[in-house]
Amino acid sequence: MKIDLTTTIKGRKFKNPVTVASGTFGTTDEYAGYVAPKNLGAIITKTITVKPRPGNPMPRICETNAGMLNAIGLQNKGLDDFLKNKIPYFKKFGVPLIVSIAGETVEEFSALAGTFHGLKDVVTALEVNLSCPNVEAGGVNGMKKQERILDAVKAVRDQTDMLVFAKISPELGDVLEIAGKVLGQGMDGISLINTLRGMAIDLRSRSSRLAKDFGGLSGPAIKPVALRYVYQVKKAYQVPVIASGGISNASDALEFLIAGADLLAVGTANFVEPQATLRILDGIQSFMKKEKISKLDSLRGSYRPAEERGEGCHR
Amino acid sequence: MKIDLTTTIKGRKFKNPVTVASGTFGTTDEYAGYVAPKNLGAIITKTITVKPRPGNPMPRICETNAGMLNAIGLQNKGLDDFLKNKIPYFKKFGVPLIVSIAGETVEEFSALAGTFHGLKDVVTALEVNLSCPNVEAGGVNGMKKQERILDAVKAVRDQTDMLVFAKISPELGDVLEIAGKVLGQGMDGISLINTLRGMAIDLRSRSSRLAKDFGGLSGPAIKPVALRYVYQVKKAYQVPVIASGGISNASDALEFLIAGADLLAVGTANFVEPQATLRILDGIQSFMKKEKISKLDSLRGSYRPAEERGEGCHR
Amino acid sequence: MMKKKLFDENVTILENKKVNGKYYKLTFRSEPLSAKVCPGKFLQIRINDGQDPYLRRPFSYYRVTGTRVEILYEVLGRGTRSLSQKKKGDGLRIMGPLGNGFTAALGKKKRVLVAGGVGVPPLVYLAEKNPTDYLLIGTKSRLEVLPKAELKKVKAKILYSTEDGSCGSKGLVTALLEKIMTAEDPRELFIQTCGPKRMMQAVIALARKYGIDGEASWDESMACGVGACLGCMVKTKEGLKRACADGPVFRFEDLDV
Amino acid sequence: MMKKKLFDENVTILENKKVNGKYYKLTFRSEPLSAKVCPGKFLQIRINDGQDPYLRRPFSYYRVTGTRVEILYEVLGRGTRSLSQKKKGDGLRIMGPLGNGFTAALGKKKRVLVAGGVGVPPLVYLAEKNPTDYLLIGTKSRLEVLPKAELKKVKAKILYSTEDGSCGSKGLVTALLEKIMTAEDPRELFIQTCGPKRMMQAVIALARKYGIDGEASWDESMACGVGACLGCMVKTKEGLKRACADGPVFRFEDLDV
Ligand SMILES: Cc1cc2nc3c(=O)[nH]c(=O)nc-3n(C[C@H](O)[C@H](O)[C@H](O)COP(=O)(O)OP(=O)(O)OC[C@H]3O[C@@H](n4cnc5c(N)ncnc54)[C@H](O)[C@@H]3O)c2cc1C
Ligand SMILES: Cc1cc2nc3c(=O)[nH]c(=O)nc-3n(C[C@H](O)[C@H](O)[C@H](O)COP(=O)(O)OP(=O)(O)OC[C@H]3O[C@@H](n4cnc5c(N)ncnc54)[C@H](O)[C@@H]3O)c2cc1C
Ligand SMILES: Cc1cc2nc3c(=O)[nH]c(=O)nc-3n(C[C@H](O)[C@H](O)[C@H](O)COP(=O)(O)O)c2cc1C
Ligand SMILES: Cc1cc2nc3c(=O)[nH]c(=O)nc-3n(C[C@H](O)[C@H](O)[C@H](O)COP(=O)(O)O)c2cc1C
Ligand code: FES
Ligand code: FES
Repeated sequence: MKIDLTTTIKGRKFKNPVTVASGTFGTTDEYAGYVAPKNLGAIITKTITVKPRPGNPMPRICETNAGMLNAIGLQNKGLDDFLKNKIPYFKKFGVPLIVSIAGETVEEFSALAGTFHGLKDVVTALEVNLSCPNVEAGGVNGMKKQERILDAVKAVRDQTDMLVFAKISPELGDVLEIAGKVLGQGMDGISLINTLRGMAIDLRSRSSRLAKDFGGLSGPAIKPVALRYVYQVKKAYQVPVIASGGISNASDALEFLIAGADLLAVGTANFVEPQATLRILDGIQSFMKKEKISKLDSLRGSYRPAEERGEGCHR
Repeated sequence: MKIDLTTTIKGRKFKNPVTVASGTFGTTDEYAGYVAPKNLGAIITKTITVKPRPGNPMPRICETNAGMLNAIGLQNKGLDDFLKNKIPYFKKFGVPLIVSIAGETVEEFSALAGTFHGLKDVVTALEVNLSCPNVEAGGVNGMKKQERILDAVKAVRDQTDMLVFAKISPELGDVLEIAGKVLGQGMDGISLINTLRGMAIDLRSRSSRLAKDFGGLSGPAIKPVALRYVYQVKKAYQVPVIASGGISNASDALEFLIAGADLLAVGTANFVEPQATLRILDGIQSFMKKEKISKLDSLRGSYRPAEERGEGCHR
Repeated sequence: MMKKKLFDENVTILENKKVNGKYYKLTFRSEPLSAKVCPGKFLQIRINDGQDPYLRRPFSYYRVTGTRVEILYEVLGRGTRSLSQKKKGDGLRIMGPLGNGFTAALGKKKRVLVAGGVGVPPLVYLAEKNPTDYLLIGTKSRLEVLPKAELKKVKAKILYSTEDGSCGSKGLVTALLEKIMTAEDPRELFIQTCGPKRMMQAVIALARKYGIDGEASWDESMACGVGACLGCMVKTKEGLKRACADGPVFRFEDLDV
Repeated sequence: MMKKKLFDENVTILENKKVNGKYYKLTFRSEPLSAKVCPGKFLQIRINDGQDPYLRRPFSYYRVTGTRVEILYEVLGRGTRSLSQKKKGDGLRIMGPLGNGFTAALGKKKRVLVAGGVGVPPLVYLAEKNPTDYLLIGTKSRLEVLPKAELKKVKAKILYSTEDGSCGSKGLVTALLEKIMTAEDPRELFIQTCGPKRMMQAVIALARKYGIDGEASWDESMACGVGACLGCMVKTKEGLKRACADGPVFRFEDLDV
């Protein structure tokens, strides 16, 4: 049986739905010894900012129950370095490249979008990281935060007709409301759920186990929350969705597909299993064979709401 | 060395800070074979509603990564049964009793608060469960939801001068904002974080593993998120806080204490280790001995913010 | 009502071995967990310290000899897979004895046991301990049939049905059951059943048709196992009851399933 | 730059035994994980399938003989506790060889190794493989001192310092080091160190004072181990570098710690 994993998003074809979440697959060839990039459906880059960012002090990571906290602080070498050193590298692959961008100001969002618009031959889509420190800076109230988010996505949309995903997290506010608003500003799709803000305390020092008080919680622990938001957003708006949040194995990936995810972004799991993406791909195919499903599109979004299923015995 | 675990909340004394989270310790004597209630600092009851509630259809629970989803649906036999059959049972213990209440209408919140006001000899405090299905019913927008919450807590406050905690969860909206508002309505303290809404899909049936599409995520998985909110609320408002969310062992409990929690409500962990509360108590005491801390109050809230700690080597 | 004493014990595995294509048998010794036990009661096993899996898993008593306790289990998921990898000498933490077992004394009635899947262990135990006329076991194929040695203490007539016909009669176990119901005087029979829900529903339907009384061990996924979480509810004529604390064994006439 | 081939192998534990009050030694065989190895390189071990612990844990190569690989580890938390419970025959999944090791050839310089805590294993390995003049080991007490058998291939002069004076000189290992620095011609020494950060900082400070060059294996907690997560950064004069991919071994002169 031939299995067709092709995933089409607004006319762009992806050979399969498995990609890597921003910031979890290195900046160039860190995983090249484990995964040939051409096997992936797409690659999402670490978030790029206009200026280089040194990131946060150490420690930046710590393990928690079935997950980890990170406070990397968007460390990256900035746009110029990316254009000079990374773009030529990615160009070679022939894999759809999704560039994650974040600005500290509306002008920076504009500049980033404008720049990548000029690189449409290499860059398939943009993912606008709206959870960057400035956008959700402390002390900003809910309304202000939303305004900034909308200004940012508008600035991006004004610069380019590329495929653009807004990456939002529950930390920004009501996910469904924000998703609706950014879609209203012309975003093509939503990327969910980034990380949840969490904390871990070292008992001896009575202080954070990170150099910041809080970090972003990722990994299997957040999977049920991510799955729920992916399903809710997909159901409410029927737009393309990039899912991330604890996708670690094929069965996780299949849950997100059934909930409607278009692309499956594997994040923290890469650290644990460098070949997680490939195993997930294999596992999706085995499942489809077993269930005699030849096209991924017949599986995607096949979730049956509980109320339609009726009561009774589920085993 | 004598260890003093006494925890005082607005003049009421609790012999120690360890209690059980609403809905996780049965309705009367389910754990009596494992834990003598008199050893606990307090007991928080399963949420009581005016009318009996049958709860949701089955399946109601499923395991997820380092946690579980539940959709029990506030099953309880209602106020009359509680007064008749449970109150006499709890009366015997001489352990502070915190009754969790939820109404479907403002009138019900009033009625519940009024009734327990008359039972001040048995009931030490109320916990107002604001995450009950009606208060956060679907289709209600953010503003409306907040209005309902505030109406509910106001109704309770109008009926009684007892110690009252509002139990809020991140699902209700911005936790800090809501906490501020319910405190503004005269709540004495905040109980955090209840569960996070999550989802789990059965691959074979392409449907929820529960009889509802979503369930509440509890257990170790949510601990980092709970800890962060407890710390934030405590820092912002310096009010009494009941913490719940993944407290499974002494080290978890100590993290919450350091973050400032007044009472530590052990939830899902009871199911896994019926004597979890007792072990946590033991562990807190051992830690205090080791660290030569004789009074719990010198540990509580001793968190050192990352920026005050300065950079450098933390090992 | 005096609260029964419940235990939560650290035990050491004496043996954990594969008994056929599907089942493993786990053996340990424990004084408290072997006292006041009867078929249908169960244990809650903490398979690993830590959180993977996090919740305990319920397993029926399969056999108790002195202080020696045996559990028979099928590898179905994360928990049972991990359990199957345990070795002699490894530790487990186990709560028990939990729940209410099957009725032992049936007076003059003939005991007919109908078992399927993970419902086999408690019924084999029941058949070993009490005079039993029939033990019907339904499986997918002969792979899941228990080795003779495991059944040597059972005096009952043992009948198999397999879905693929590779052992005993081909088809569902309820076909076997109906034959017995028609061959014997229904008023003299008492059925006790444990297995997949669909099987038990079919058994109960047949029993109602022939006016036969009986009991089913209605196993639901559990969290606490002691009646605290309200996660394991069973529909009965008196409303929802907790499988773990009010059951798992219920009279057919009480069930509304 | 050609990307090095990295491996992620399923290995079977040959031995996992306690060697003293603090350390365990784990042995396995692997062709790919034993090739192109040098002291200072490390492995990322997936201790359990599943999620407890979830992230891998980094461990230095302690000894490689043919395809036989040894790891020496201290039980500090969740991961190492679980590792210590593994038995012969159990499986592990291991990534490696990772990182950049210590400089082997020092020309005419005398090699002085300063080890503490979990920094002991790579330096013992280094001393076994290369001419070494001094191996200084600082521990809390004699409990943590390695048994003689583990050090029999080390030709260097081994000096101990313990905080409680129960073995070797009492105090910190840097006191020993300073004695050597004053006894020998500093320009002829080359220091290689691995251990607690405070110890390495003190070693580097002393080296600067005496104008001695050297290398430190700057071990940070790691997630990916391959340079992808930016979780293990080390301050260097050229900015932040990744311990796992750019180190863990750095020249003293490059470090800004
Ligand atoms: C009172 C009681 C007694 C039991 N006695 C036994 C016994 O003696 N031997 C035995 O092998 N099993 C028994 N079970 C079932 C056993 O508890 C489950 O098979 C086990 O919990 C599965 O855990 P897991 O982590 O391996 O699978 P999970 O990952 O939790 O689930 C894997 C698969 O197993 C199925 N499953 C889960 N729970 C049950 C269940 N209760 N019944 C049937 N299928 C289930 C799930 O639907 C899923 O498809 C009993 C259950 C109960 C409630
Ligand atoms: C490159 C590298 C090589 C290493 N080589 C070895 C080795 O050969 N043998 C060995 O025993 N250990 C070695 N370590 C340290 C080892 O990785 C940690 O001890 C281990 O990860 C702790 O895991 P855990 O789950 O047991 O403890 P956790 O629960 O993760 O932590 C428990 C305690 O251990 C401390 N700890 C965690 N990581 C480190 C670390 N990197 N250094 C010191 N303390 C730490 C924590 O601060 C905490 O107090 C190495 C670390 C690195 C980065
Ligand atoms: C170490 C680390 C770095 C991350 N960096 C970024 C980033 O630069 N930009 C971004 O949008 N998300 C970033 N994320 C979030 C991930 O892309 C992903 O959305 C999130 O981790 C949830 O997926 P997971 O649970 O599979 O890891 C990072 C996550 C981790 C763990
Ligand atoms: C089975 C179950 C039932 C619960 N019932 C209630 C309830 O009736 N009222 C309530 O306020 N919280 C209820 N909760 C939430 C807990 O009180 C607690 O806040 C939450 O589970 C987080 O803590 P934990 O992670 O320790 O379980 C319930 C949780 C579980 C798991
Ligand atoms: S399993 Fe908790 S009530 Fe039955
Ligand atoms: S551990 Fe991920 S970059 Fe070093």
